[in-house]
Amino acid sequence: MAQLTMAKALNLAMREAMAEDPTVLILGQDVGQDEGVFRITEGLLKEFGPDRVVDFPVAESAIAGVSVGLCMAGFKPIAEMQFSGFGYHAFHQIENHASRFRNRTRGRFTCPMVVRMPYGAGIRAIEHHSESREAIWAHLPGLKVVIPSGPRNARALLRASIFDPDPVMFYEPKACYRAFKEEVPEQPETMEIGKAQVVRAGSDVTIISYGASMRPVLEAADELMEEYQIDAELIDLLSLVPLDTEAITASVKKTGRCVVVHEAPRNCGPAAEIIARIVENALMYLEAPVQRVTGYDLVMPFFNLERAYLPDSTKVITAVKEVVNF
Amino acid sequence: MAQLTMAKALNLAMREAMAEDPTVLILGQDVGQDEGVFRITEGLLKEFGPDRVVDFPVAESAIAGVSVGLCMAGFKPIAEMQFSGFGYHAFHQIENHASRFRNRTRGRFTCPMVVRMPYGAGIRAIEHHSESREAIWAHLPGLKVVIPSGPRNARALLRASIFDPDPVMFYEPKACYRAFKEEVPEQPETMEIGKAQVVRAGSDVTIISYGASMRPVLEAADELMEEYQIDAELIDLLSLVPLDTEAITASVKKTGRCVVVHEAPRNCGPAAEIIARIVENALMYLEAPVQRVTGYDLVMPFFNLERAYLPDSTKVITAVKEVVNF
Amino acid sequence: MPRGKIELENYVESLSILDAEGNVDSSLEPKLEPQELRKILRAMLLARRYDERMLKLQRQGRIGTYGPALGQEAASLGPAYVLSKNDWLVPSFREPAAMLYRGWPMERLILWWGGNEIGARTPDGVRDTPICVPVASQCLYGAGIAWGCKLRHDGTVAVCFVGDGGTSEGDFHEAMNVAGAFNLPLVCIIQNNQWAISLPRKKQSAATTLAQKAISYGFNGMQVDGNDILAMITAAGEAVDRARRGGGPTIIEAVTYRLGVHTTADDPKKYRTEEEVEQWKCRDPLSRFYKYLKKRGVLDDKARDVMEEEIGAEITAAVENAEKYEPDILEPFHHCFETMPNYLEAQLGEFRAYLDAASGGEGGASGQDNPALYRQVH
Amino acid sequence: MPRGKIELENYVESLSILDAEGNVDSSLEPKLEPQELRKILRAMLLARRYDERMLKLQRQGRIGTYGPALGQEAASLGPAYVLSKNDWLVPSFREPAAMLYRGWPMERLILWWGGNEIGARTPDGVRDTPICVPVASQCLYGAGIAWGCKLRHDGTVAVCFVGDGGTSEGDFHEAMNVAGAFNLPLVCIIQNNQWAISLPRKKQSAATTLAQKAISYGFNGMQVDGNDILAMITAAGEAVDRARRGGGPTIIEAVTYRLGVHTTADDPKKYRTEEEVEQWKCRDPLSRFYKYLKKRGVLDDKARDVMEEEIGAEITAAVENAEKYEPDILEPFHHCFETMPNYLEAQLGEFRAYLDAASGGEGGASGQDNPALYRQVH
Ligand SMILES: Cc1ncc(C[n+]2csc(CCOP(=O)(O)OP(=O)(O)O)c2C)c(N)n1
Ligand SMILES: Cc1ncc(C[n+]2csc(CCOP(=O)(O)OP(=O)(O)O)c2C)c(N)n1
Ligand SMILES: [Mg+2]
Ligand SMILES: [Mg+2]
Repeated sequence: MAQLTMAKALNLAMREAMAEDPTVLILGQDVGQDEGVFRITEGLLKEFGPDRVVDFPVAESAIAGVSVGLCMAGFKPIAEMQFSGFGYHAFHQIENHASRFRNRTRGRFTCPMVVRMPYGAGIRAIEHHSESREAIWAHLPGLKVVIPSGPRNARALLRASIFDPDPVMFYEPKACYRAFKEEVPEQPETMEIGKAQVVRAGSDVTIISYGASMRPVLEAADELMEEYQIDAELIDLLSLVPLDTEAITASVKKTGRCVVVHEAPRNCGPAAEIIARIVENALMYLEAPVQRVTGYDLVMPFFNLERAYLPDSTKVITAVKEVVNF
Repeated sequence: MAQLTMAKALNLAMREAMAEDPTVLILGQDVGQDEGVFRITEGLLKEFGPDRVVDFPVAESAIAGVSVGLCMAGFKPIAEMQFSGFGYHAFHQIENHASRFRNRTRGRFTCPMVVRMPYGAGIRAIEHHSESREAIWAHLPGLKVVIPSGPRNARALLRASIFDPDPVMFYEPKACYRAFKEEVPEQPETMEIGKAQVVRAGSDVTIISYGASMRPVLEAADELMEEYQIDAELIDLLSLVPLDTEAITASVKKTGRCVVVHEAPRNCGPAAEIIARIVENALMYLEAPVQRVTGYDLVMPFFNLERAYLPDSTKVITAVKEVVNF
Repeated sequence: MPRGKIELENYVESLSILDAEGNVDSSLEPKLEPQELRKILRAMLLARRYDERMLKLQRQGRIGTYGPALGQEAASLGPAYVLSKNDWLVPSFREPAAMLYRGWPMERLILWWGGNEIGARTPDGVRDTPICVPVASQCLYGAGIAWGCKLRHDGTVAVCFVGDGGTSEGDFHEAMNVAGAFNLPLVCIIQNNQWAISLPRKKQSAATTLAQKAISYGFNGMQVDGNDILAMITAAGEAVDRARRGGGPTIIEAVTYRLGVHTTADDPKKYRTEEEVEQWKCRDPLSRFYKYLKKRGVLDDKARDVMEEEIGAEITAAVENAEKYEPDILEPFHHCFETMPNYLEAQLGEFRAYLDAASGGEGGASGQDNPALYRQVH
Repeated sequence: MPRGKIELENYVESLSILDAEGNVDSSLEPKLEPQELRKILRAMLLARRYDERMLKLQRQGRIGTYGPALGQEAASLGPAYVLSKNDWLVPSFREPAAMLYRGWPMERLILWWGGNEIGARTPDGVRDTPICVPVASQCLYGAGIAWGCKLRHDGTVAVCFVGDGGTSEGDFHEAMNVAGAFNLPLVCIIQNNQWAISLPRKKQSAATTLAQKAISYGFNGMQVDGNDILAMITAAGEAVDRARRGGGPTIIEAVTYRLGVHTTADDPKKYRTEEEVEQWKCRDPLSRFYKYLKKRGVLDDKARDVMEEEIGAEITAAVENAEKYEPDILEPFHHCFETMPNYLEAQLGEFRAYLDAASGGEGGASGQDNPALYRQVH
């Protein structure tokens, strides 16, 4: 067991996968010599050489499209978009091809690729480096969308994604890269994609979140218990597609109350889908409207005004109190 | 008054706007000499000349990005994407620039542009020509998303969009281009963007839809009344951003039951947002779970298997009966 | 040198071997055995007749919108002809000649245009990607495949096709630049058929040739008479050989002409003259090659008639086979992911219930098990 | 000609006027009055000192990540110098020299890097677009602006900047191709500073020069010593004049060097050698130009010291001004759309309540009215 940051844990997952499977490759800007702008690919060029860790020109559509072609040629590419805000350049390649090749060719060609992208706010970065747009991928059939929240699940989920036979959009909460460490087992570990985790059982209200927002949620839960004796159950989704409807439903049936938290804007965001699933599966258990604590539907502010626009524990607590006192 | 198809009505709206305002331009593939692959720009090149109706090279990111620049230079471009399935190529230009310039420059530069795109199924077209992905735009702050359902509202909404001071994604249900005619007034008519229409009042259930799906919904409503004496209220949203929460809420408070219908896939689709708004504003009025009749979360099938995958009146009726008999 | 022209390392060549009368520049004439020449003619003729039949089927409503490749048979076949089985061919949508030659059963292509995914399922043993609709997007997976070839060090290469219009897309650029930067074994054939729907070639780009775009990427280009099968075979052969030997990519601009409509939804009278079309008809790749074969004594009219008859029968059989195909209405649920996730299971349940209701609520049978139901839902 | 090289209509020129010792090729020397030469030096010096100060501010945590343009002052200033007020300048993110020269108050730029939108608000009367982050995306709105210039027939032009890395993006290609096809009055300056973060120029593209990319679009390119302000002024001046007269676009590759870090988040030791940096330091655009001015007797060390002092004071004042700025925390709600829609009004209500709660539930005051609260929320 070792205490690792999420950055190191992701690095470990790639190192393990590449050592086991010679068809696993990494492509992206500055992933080789520079070891990634966040150092997530540290040491991998040295260990696996330039055929397998490829410093790519500044062309995101190409990173995605070339990865699709590499899949057809029998490889399992891990494509890195330097920031999720530049993944949009590859939207058409991913919609038109990565998500469709299996269906289009009735299984003859498939796209077992991962697109890794750091997302979210919290590092005082310049424009386009801080927004959360995972919902645009979650809406596209044929893609899975995975978002870890801590070192251990990051490593296990990245492993699962690399070996998943279908394309996975892997959103990495960059604010968590080095924010804390966790025990990570010696042996490669994997997790089933599509299973949420109840990270804390509770009886009064369900708080659902994922990725970077799990941290304010955990803080809020502590304070809710200490200050208000509100016992919150916390669900970490870990993947938006597939979304673990069973876990959501079971919890909401138990608590009757729910708050959903994410950094992404509200309109047509992940929380809307979660609420729709609750309505479909547990409406009659709901004792109060589900509250959304999300980014506002605003153009993501430059960093100086960023913090107040994000979910924080205060906002979560306010929403929970409203839901509980409804 | 004249009886026009939606194709002619859209054409009329552009002709009127161009005649009134010399800064209105059209850019797109085959919009000039060929008059548009759906003939929506018929006669406009002849009337306004090649400076104002521009046949563009095959480059969608350029159509969007050049339009952003034209806005800064004082023009009001109407950009046509030949099919919404090729609008993805422009996703980054629209997210990075069209949606952000006003905020970024605190109002110094704005993007009063319209991006017109035919969307949806029903014309037996080849791959990439039939899917519905309006939700990806609806999720982006800074954009409006407008979707007409008939000739008259198409003309009024396109006019409103052209003169709107902010960027509008204008999704045209191509299956409706020539499906039916409607009386359209002589004089230019406009509609406020963001207002839904109750196209039929009813008391038993609210059916919410927009665009091409309004037609099966109308059929279903007739049959529901005739066969089952279920009196459905129908809401045509006309715009997804802004979404008319008031109209939705008022209707659901009255009927207590709701079905949402669209061609787009379900996961993180527009129906999810509508359900979330209902939960936020009228939860305690809901007497049954809201049902979604939508495209399945599948890669859009090639046209031979397309019809069964789309909402039709049978599916709407089934859902309404379930909601009413809950 | 403070000011002066820079001598470029890369260049563009032109190539044409066979003229419109079937006369050949014998210094450039490729050495091809008579049976090879007949095979080539047959492949071009097959593609031509297939196109003609497809246009008819479309008019009869038996397939959907169709995009013919009339007049582009040489440009598309030449590169396919020089590839070996283990090489990859990455078509756009005007390469039936290449695809049929590479081993696609014709019914698959018919089924593609009839709106069936099975038409995009590359036959086992064939290394082609299916028809690609988003213009130029295929260049990128073409580059990815070429990358795979390079990594495997097995001497295989990839050929990708794109239209003149496609060269304006960002994806074309990114693919070519990456191919150059990584010295990939990729040959890109630009089928310059003079039109991108209604936009003429000269409005697509101010570049005098499209071949010169190669210079931008640090490799060489060739502008070839795309209606001259001998030139296409020669040019593609050289480029493929070079790529195979690690010499990197090439752009070949095949100068050809779209003799027909863009697709059956298109009316070219709106934007081009009959005269222009007539002029290009005189440079038809098929009749030109046939004249050459006759002059060389490789084939006479009678042999050609026999060939035509065989081809006609082959096409008829393919149409019949295609029309026997009944798609499985449940199949899309099974091919979204390798393993169907829960939520799709649930949606499949919904869909089955819908099909059952449509079949009169008798339950059980659905979709392909019940063609009558299938048609009813349709 | 059945086979042969094609003579290209477009070409690439090279230009360099001033050498590293400040010696000039007098046949190419532009005629500039002493006060103009001093103005140019001052503008370059200002940009250099601004960059240095920004690096300090970043280390002190007074701004966010910073991307300096050290060494690129000539490449960025030259094109700005030849523009008139009504022309448009479309920067990427390494053009502080150009932007300051065009009339951006320095505090705006400081505020931009401090994470404030006001830093992206082009001052009234200035026709520049703000700093652009997504690499090469600015080329497209640059082309759109140039289109607007053309439509207005007022002889205005647009200059856009992009990096060597940016030339690999699809947007660069689409912009240049459109500029060529529509003969737009657009001059594109490629600031080839040899690196795209850690990727060296030669791995970015196999093309020997980036200027030759112009050939792909049917116009001419020029590779210019980008550390030579006289060459940059001459090349940009010619290109701008040509564009103004309807002669269409030009690509100018300014060969320069990123003397500093990519951004303050970057560690160049990971990927490049000190020797390389040292070599380029000998070709510093500023010292070279200063040597020239001294030789011409336009400026002596003393005058330069005075200039340095003035500049130092100017920068200090700008930093002070910038640090006085208090952003209005509610502003994002007001600039999403011209008119705030209902749903944003509702979210603004939510946000106000949150701010009120954060200020101890006293209600009323929020955001900018209450800097203490503002800091608390922050
Ligand atoms: C990305 C994209 N944009 C637009 C279209 C619509 N479209 C289909 S074919 C075509 C013209 C393509 O011209 P060219 O590349 O010359 O190929 P050709 O049709 O002449 O074979 C267009 C614009 C498309 N299929 N894909
Ligand atoms: C579309 C996009 N992709 C990636 C990035 C991240 N990024 C910022 S600068 C840069 C390198 C750009 O290199 P170049 O164009 O040469 O400009 P330079 O930094 O050298 O001035 C990259 C990859 C970005 N900003 N935008
Ligand atoms: Mg063409
Ligand atoms: Mg650079």
